[in-house]
Amino acid sequence: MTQAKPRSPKTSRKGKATGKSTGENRAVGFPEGLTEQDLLNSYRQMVLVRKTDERVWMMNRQGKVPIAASCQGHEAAQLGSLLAAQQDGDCFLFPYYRDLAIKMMVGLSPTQVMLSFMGKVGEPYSGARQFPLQGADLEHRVIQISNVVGAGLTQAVGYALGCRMLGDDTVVLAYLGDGATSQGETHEAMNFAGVHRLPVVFVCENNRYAISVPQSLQMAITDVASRAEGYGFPGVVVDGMDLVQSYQATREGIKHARSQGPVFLEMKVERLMPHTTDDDDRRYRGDDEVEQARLRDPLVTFPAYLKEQGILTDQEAEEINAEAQRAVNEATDVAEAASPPDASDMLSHVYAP
Amino acid sequence: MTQAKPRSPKTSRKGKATGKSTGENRAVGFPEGLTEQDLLNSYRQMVLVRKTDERVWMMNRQGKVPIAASCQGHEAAQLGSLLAAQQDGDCFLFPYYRDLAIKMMVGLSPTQVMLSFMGKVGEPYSGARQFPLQGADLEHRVIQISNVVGAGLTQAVGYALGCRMLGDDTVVLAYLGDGATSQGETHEAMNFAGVHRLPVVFVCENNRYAISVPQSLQMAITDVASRAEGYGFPGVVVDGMDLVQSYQATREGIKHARSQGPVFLEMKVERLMPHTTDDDDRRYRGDDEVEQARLRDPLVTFPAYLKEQGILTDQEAEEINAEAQRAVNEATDVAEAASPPDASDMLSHVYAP
Amino acid sequence: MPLKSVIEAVREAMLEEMRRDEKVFVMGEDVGLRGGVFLATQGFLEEFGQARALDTPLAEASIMGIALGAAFRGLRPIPEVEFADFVWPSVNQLIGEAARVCYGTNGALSVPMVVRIPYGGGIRGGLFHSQNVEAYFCHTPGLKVIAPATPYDAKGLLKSAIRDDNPVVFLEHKKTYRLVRGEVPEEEYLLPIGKADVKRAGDNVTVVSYGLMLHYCLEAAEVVAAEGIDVEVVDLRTLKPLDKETVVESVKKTAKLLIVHEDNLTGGVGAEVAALVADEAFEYLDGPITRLCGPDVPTMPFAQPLEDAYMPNTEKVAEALRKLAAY
Amino acid sequence: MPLKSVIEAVREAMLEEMRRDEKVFVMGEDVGLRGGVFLATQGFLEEFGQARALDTPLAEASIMGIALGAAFRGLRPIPEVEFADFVWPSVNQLIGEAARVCYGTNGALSVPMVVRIPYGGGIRGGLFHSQNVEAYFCHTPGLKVIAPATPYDAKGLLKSAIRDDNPVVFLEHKKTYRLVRGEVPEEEYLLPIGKADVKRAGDNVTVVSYGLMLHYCLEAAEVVAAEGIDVEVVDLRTLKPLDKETVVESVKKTAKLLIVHEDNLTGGVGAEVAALVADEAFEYLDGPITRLCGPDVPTMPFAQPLEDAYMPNTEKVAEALRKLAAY
Ligand SMILES: Cc1ncc(C[n+]2csc(CCOP(=O)(O)OP(=O)(O)O)c2C)c(N)n1
Ligand SMILES: Cc1ncc(C[n+]2csc(CCOP(=O)(O)OP(=O)(O)O)c2C)c(N)n1
Ligand SMILES: [Mg+2]
Ligand SMILES: [Mg+2]
Repeated sequence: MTQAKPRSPKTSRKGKATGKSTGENRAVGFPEGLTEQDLLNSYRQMVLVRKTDERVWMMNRQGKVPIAASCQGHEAAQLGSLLAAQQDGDCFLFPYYRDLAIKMMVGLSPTQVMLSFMGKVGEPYSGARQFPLQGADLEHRVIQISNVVGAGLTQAVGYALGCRMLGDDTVVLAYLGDGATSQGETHEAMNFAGVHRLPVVFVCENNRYAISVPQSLQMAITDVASRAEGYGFPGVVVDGMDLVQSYQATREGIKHARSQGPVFLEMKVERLMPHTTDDDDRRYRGDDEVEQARLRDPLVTFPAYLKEQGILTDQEAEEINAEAQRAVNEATDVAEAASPPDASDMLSHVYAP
Repeated sequence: MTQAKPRSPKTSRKGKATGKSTGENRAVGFPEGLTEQDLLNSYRQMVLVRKTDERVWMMNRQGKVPIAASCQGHEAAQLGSLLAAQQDGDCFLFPYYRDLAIKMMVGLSPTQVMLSFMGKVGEPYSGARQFPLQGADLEHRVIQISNVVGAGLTQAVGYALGCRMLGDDTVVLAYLGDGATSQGETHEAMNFAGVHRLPVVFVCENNRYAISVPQSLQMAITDVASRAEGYGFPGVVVDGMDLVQSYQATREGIKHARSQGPVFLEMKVERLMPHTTDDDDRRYRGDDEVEQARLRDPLVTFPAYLKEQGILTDQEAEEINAEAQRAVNEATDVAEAASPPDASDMLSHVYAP
Repeated sequence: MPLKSVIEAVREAMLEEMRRDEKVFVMGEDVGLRGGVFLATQGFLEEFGQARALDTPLAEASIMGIALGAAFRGLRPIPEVEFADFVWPSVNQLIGEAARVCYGTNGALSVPMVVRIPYGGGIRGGLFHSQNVEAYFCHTPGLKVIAPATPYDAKGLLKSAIRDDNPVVFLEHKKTYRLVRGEVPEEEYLLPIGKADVKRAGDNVTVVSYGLMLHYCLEAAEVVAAEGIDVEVVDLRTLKPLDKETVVESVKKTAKLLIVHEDNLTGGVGAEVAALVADEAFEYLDGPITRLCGPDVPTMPFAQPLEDAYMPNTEKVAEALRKLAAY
Repeated sequence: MPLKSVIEAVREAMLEEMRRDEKVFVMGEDVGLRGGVFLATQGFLEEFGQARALDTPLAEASIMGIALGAAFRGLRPIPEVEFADFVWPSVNQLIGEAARVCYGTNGALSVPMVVRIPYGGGIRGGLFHSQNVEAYFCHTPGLKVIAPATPYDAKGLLKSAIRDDNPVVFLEHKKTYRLVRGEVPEEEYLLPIGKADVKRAGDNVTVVSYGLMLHYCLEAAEVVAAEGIDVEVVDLRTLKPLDKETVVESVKKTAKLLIVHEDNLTGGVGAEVAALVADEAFEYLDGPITRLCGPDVPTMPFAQPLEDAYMPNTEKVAEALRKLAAY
């Protein structure tokens, strides 16, 4: 792992935009530990997440969901890294607000997700006290206390420290955006992890925007992964639009973390939607930019790859779509019918007993 | 400047400790812009600073100075960089609490310094509201609002931004310790300076300790200068025990800062005294370590070099010493006789009018 | 006079001051290209350029520290904290440093800076997009704190804040941004920092409030007026320095005091108002000093019924007024 | 019973708890090799090893965030902030995050963490080594705040804090560390969080205080006792949650209340105490609620006369007691 050289991802910005995924970045043959079933399953997850994401956005427009941050364009990076974490079996996750795919696919049902976005009883992270899917889902080994950018990273590092003190074999995956790399706390988290060689994989989903602020105003470098060296551990650039590559890098990262200490993975991704349902990204980027990015949408390129590889047929793809649509419809109905929490809950749990 | 490769300083830890300075690291001939007079003057300053520093420490033991941080061992780095700044003529300084040599030699009299340590009327930085030499000495273009580690760095960067907005040609020198590099704010300051290519020279006086915490528990790397790359600008390792090298590196740094943006200079120095008058460093480091370090004391090696170069005679050295001693004695007497501020001052200047 | 919203008033105040004085500039996350997440700085980048509508990296400590440093050079920065909830990384610079600059340099330096902070709840912001943060800054000597309730006050006070040579925390209640509209003169005007405003005169009970809650208090005053209770509504407007005189004068007249704020009860601004009155108007008081405030839970939760349960509102204020009037 | 200093009591409390429960550990700047700048953790590295006496990098935000994360894993960290003045970089984790964990996870997670913070002035610490920070934390729901005045209270309360499942801010007044000595039992004991202590019973005036000032209040009570004024001295000990009952009971008896603290007057803990009493004991009051506190300047300055002018002391307290008694 330490010898892994940063690879510059081939993005459609740099290559010529043919409008057609050639799959040229993709692994040839099967990566370590991956079965056809895994890939198919990841595709199923990806479709379900996308349908959910789209539904949530729509419901926001209907006034039924106050706020949502879309993960569209980040799915391959998120699901690839999650697949690696799940195969490892002993990982703990500190995602951030854009990680719908991760939070959902650790084991939540579409209904739980919908309850969360609508702030209803059964909300799994905070009892609907917080923004959707924010708080803790301990059953699935996930913590995200807040959406304060960067605030989860020192906590993730502390969690890893605690695991070491108790002799656990856990590796912690800590997720952040490109904007989050500017926060002082991110620096402090990485520095501490480096000094104590803690088992942490930092996964940076670099979509080149922090709301409207482009990467060029966020940092003076191209690959933020290069900062890892300054903390005494390796940084790797990954094509986060590619699930297999994201999986592989994370799997190697987890191994490295457990044996030698932290790793920083920079997943180059695209944010296909505005920052959140509150945002209007036409104020700061051209339509063409997003159109270009859509050519690399994992929901387009991943099934194409699977079909090329003979893992997925058109008919299966249809079925997967239909199944996901049914699940999301059902979840929506259940959540709409569910009750909001009782006003009296407002006063409880300020303190632990 | 950009092509300047980090040089590993030859320290007595690494080389053999002969107890004799061979001057092998030193520049041969005269570095750009330096005259014999400059060097002699720097030596005169160095002696005066050392005598002041020693006196202040002694007065602390007598209960007359509540607190002091000694700059012993840092003089070459501080005076070398100051010399470069003064030759430039258009620099603004944000030193930190250990920078006695800088704060004094920008133009304060020994008496002003003594008044400051004793908290008397005439204290030049804060009217004796703050720790010695903390606040602002605007006449000499120096600001240090607090001794909160790292807190001055974003301010220094903001000052540089302000200068650019007003069209000044100013370069800002921002000083920090090795411990300060861990602070989130330091990261944020460097990142912003990098993004906007601001004219800032970061001068890190790395004495390998933050009070008792050794460098190995502070960072997982050897040369913290290497972090600069991650902010898009060069970092240089300098032997901060060598005044000429410190001068040269700073001079080049200032040029680079003005034309191309920030630079990070890591001055490797030795802290010859405990952290402050409140500290007892025998708790965390052996006597031999300090003894070894004393072999490289600039008050030993610099005059030896000057003598080797034929710039300084034994007799001149004697005179310089005697003159400094007189000045410090006189300053002490004046300061001891001076009045403390009037109690009624306590309520003024909470707000600007 | 034209009707304007609070956000329009805020934007206009900055626009006018930036045109008047080229040392004034805005900086913060998304203030440039996007014109601010609430569009407070819309069009600024186009008019003033990148240098004066500066999109910063996502790092609040540096936003504050860099503003401070620029102020040392003589500029008049207006750093924006995108939401009050994100002010914490910056308070080492704001509470720790900025507030002490003038005092700590014996008056040699001052900090002409206005920190704009959208704050407050009732907008389904949940625990991390709803916070009230005023009490922390009110406890910090060296800072001034302003929290207007109306477009008129917002504009006049923001302009004064920009011209003030001290660090001013300017709190804009997010829910008032578009909800509250009011008359704003075309011609230039300034309002004095440190002066409360009697928004409604009355004889029976004084209610002291600010920000969004001020409007609920005014509504409640009308409700109970119909029942024969004549309420005086004092809008603090400036929270630090507090306009003790106006509050004490009012209580001397009415003999009864209700304080209403959205922020948590314990240690809130209301505690200080109560303490002042319990000392300086003790002999005039004819009823317990009552506070109707946010409960001591960490900000209002996300789900609608929970948020509603947290927020003081017109009916709750009216009820408290009735109780106090009947004392 | 043996006489101990406050710092000895603090050290013993941690030592006993670390021996009792191996999930307890200390972390912070200089807590390991040096044993703490005040020697609160002297010998811990030798007894418990590096992992449980953890010297951290110089970065307070991470000290707090890492402690928080470790607490999520079930450990019971005691992070130390070297001086209160350096707490600001950490408050995003402490005020922003830690305080909201239990509420924001609907009770699923809690934070068994004690943040030790040496604070306070009178030691020639100047603007950046003297700060009082209690009011900020007292305004933060989800935190508990303790500020003992004596070795006995310090030990018993610190032990309780370590066993508490909530984030506790434990404030140790630096000037009391070696100055204040008192009896501390050999046998183990715990003191309840949230209970004030009547340190001196009296009938004429109630004085409420905590920390270093408590001692000046006790001295002043003796001074005025000789003049026939019988003072009841209430030591809050826990600042959050406030022991309202004890304070209100006392005021019901004496009818007069003086509050003394070193922290700045405006928005300090005294404001909340005054507000509580002005509401809940209004009918019993027979004099204005008076506060004798640090003036509203940014902490006590360095020079001796300036520091003295800032600090409340025995004589100032006695004078305020006389004035109130005569009312
Ligand atoms: C400390 C803090 N400051 C500001 C915000 C407001 N904000 C929310 S998301 C965001 C941009 C984050 O960008 P990035 O880290 O790149 O993640 P992305 O949203 O692009 O996935 C900002 C500024 C916040 N949540 N927290
Ligand atoms: C934010 C902050 N935390 C802690 C301290 C206490 N403190 C004062 S100096 C110091 C060590 C600084 O080390 P370094 O930056 O290496 O500078 P040096 O003293 O070695 O020159 C510490 C921890 C402080 N002043 N500020
Ligand atoms: Mg981004
Ligand atoms: Mg050091």
